[in-house]
Amino acid sequence: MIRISREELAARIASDIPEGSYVNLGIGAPTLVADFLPEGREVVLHTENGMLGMGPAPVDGGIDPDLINAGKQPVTALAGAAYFHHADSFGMMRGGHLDVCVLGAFQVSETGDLANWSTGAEDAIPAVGGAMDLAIGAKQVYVMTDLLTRSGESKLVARCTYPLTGVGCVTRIYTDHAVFDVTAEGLVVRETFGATIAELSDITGLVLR
Amino acid sequence: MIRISREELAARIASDIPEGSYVNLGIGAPTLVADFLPEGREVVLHTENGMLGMGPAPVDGGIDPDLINAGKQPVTALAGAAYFHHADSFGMMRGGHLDVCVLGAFQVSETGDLANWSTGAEDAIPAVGGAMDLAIGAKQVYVMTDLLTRSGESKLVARCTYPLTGVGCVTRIYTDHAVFDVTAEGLVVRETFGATIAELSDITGLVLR
Amino acid sequence: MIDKTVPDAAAAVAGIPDGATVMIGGFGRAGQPVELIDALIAQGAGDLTIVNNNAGNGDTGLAALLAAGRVRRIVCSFPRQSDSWVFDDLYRSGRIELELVPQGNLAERIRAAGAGVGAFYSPTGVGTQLAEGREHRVIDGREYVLEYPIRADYALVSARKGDRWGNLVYRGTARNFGPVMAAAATTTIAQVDEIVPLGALDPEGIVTPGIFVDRVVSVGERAWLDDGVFVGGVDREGRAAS
Amino acid sequence: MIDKTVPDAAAAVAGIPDGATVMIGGFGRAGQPVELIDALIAQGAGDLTIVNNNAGNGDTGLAALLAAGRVRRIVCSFPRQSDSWVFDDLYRSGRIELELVPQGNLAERIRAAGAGVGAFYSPTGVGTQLAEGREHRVIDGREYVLEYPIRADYALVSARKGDRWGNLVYRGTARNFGPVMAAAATTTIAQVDEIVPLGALDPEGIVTPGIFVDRVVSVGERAWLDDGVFVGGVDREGRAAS
Repeated sequence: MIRISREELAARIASDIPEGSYVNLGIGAPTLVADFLPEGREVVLHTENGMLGMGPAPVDGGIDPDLINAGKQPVTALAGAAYFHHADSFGMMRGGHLDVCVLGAFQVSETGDLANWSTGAEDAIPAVGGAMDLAIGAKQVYVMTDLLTRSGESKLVARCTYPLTGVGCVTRIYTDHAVFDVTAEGLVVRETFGATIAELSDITGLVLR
Repeated sequence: MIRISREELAARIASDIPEGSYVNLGIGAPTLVADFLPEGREVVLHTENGMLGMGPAPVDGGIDPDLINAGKQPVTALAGAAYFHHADSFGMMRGGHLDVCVLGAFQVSETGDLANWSTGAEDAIPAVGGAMDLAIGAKQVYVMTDLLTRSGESKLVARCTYPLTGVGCVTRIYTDHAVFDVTAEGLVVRETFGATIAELSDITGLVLR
Repeated sequence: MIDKTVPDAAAAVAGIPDGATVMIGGFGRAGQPVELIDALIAQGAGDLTIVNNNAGNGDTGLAALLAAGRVRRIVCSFPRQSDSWVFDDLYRSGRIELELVPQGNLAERIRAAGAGVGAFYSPTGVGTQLAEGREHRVIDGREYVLEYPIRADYALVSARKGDRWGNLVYRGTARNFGPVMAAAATTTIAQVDEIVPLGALDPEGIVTPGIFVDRVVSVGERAWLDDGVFVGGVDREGRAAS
Repeated sequence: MIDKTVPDAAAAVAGIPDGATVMIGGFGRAGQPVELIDALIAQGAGDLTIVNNNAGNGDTGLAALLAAGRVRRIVCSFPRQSDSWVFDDLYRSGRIELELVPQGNLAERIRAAGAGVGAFYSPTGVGTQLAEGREHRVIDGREYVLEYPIRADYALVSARKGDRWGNLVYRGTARNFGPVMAAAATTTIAQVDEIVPLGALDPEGIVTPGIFVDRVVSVGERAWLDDGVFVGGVDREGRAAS
């Protein structure tokens, strides 16, 4: 089946984010979305560690250790940026002020449950960070993920088997094969990059529309 | 019986406030205390409407309508002052960060209940402001009041008949006749300005020590 | 390009419907968005629920909105002042409803709305009339009362400067309720003395980030900011509303 | 005269006893009060409970405190990072206790402690392992979990500048947990790059008012503030701990 690259997927997500949106991009692949926001479209990026108006990574020599993103990578501040403390930052999330967040996932259920913080492995060291706050806080919670795991299992599932991050919180799932909307009537294929709905149903084992 | 003036009482209270204290002075007579803080003793005044480091009233021509105290009187800001919003300001109170507040009173009970926001009169328009927050918030809640009402009734009572502002919150009562500490064993006369304990017991109708 | 600025106060308050809940910033007159309130009066919306610390001073601003008969209900901590005659008359004649809230609970309930807190336990008001009928709980040996968020459809706030993203800085004690109200309303409208270019506000000093603001209108510099001439807030003699 | 400044980091951390609960500011290395932590290691207090967003990076700062065996228990949101090998080893060998808290609940619980809120209902974590055993409540049709304040005996924070009253300003995203932790501890100790004269900080821009701060120590300017040379925070290649 046709798959699109991670960069193509990031561009696809970026193109769906309207001008003027307040957006949080999760650690990892979602961070890529920032690189593909259309030229001239103003979108305000939020980072959980206390900034709105986050800019791109600094050019050589401009690294400022007091200016990092949620992944602890060096970033810059745009004109119009504002800093605030952690309680205010998470108040923005919890209070529903972010328009969009984009998160990675281990699993997403057909009812929008998200599992992205723990595989539940016995020896794993748990770490949750801001994932649970983002999952329940943004108006639109987009997941960006490969549809299948490396071993070929669907990350879209009837019911998550991994520990949950949030219940019924995901609104849309962007995968390398297709984009799915979570609706009251189940998963709806919003767009496919080549695969048919039947093929997608087959590899996910889910009823899709 | 010997009574001291309101100004003398303000000076008495001021002399009891240690250097470095964070202090909120309530609307009305308590505001006078600021005028009697000993020269050179640094005390940081808090005003509920969002400032620490409040200074005295401005001299002629210096009135700034953006710079007022809780009584909506014009004030100034000292070097070291800081502004903050209302939730932060009342967080300071509720969180127990103020060392002292000085409040007026209609009644104080021998167990430290305070009534200072409403006489419960049928036709009165109620208004509470920050009184309830101050009453429960400061480490030391001092009341500054005449011992007797204009009609000669004691404001120190066994049990408040006016609507309460706070329960068991007052730690000390400064009156024109004497100063009382509220203790687990009842009211203790800390200092008298002339009256004997027997005389004070007589006019208050309370057991005093 | 994001541009939240609007040309005038009339455009700023456009669309506020009858029956709306409107938070209005200010403590007395300090920080009261008088120009927005005047525009709201001209706009005509009525049957409003207003959330403010007070209930109007003198005959201008919030008092004028009340006098115009547009307010059904007011949520505040301190309506009774020496210059609250407009409210006093409405209240005594039963033409306005009042929900009296201790000031700190008012501020924290507004903050809770903006921060997505479902409810919180406050020690303020326990044992008083104002906590009657509310749920109580003892936590670590101390009694608290359960307080719920106060949300609004609109917030009208006054700030010193703003930019096209809606970032705001305030001035002195005029900051008061502006920041928490801006975050607690579906639509937040800010009047500022001056709109400055994006990037002109120090990112360390922005008090209300633009995420909380929908419309910004400049109402012009207040003369006293420069020359000390008094306009609004307290009266010319410096006598205060108590 | 109020003077909260102390001469050096050793004086700043004096008196912290064994068994204390100590909040430490910072998000990763940004805002981590490394000099105060080093002084705490030298001071010798052990059996500590630490509250921090993470659980140490590399071998310095908080990681060094952990490596020195001084920490019995850590409360944090994100211990596992690419450079958290000190914690990882302690945790896997059962030599440290972990309380994992979603980051926003961590921040808000710390804020609640400072603001005198007895407890609050958060929507974060509902339906997850991290809310198991906690009290739940449906408010306005949404489910919340009851969260209690996190208090501390001491808070160690890092700020950009401070004055003798303890007023603090931060820098960039190094602000993070400093302001809420400063308000949540019985004794708050701040390291700053620079102590400035009283009145030198803009009163509109002070982020932590001195009421929340007990001791201030200058640790000197960090070189990179002026010349862009990297010290701490992220590694020299700009690769991040994920």
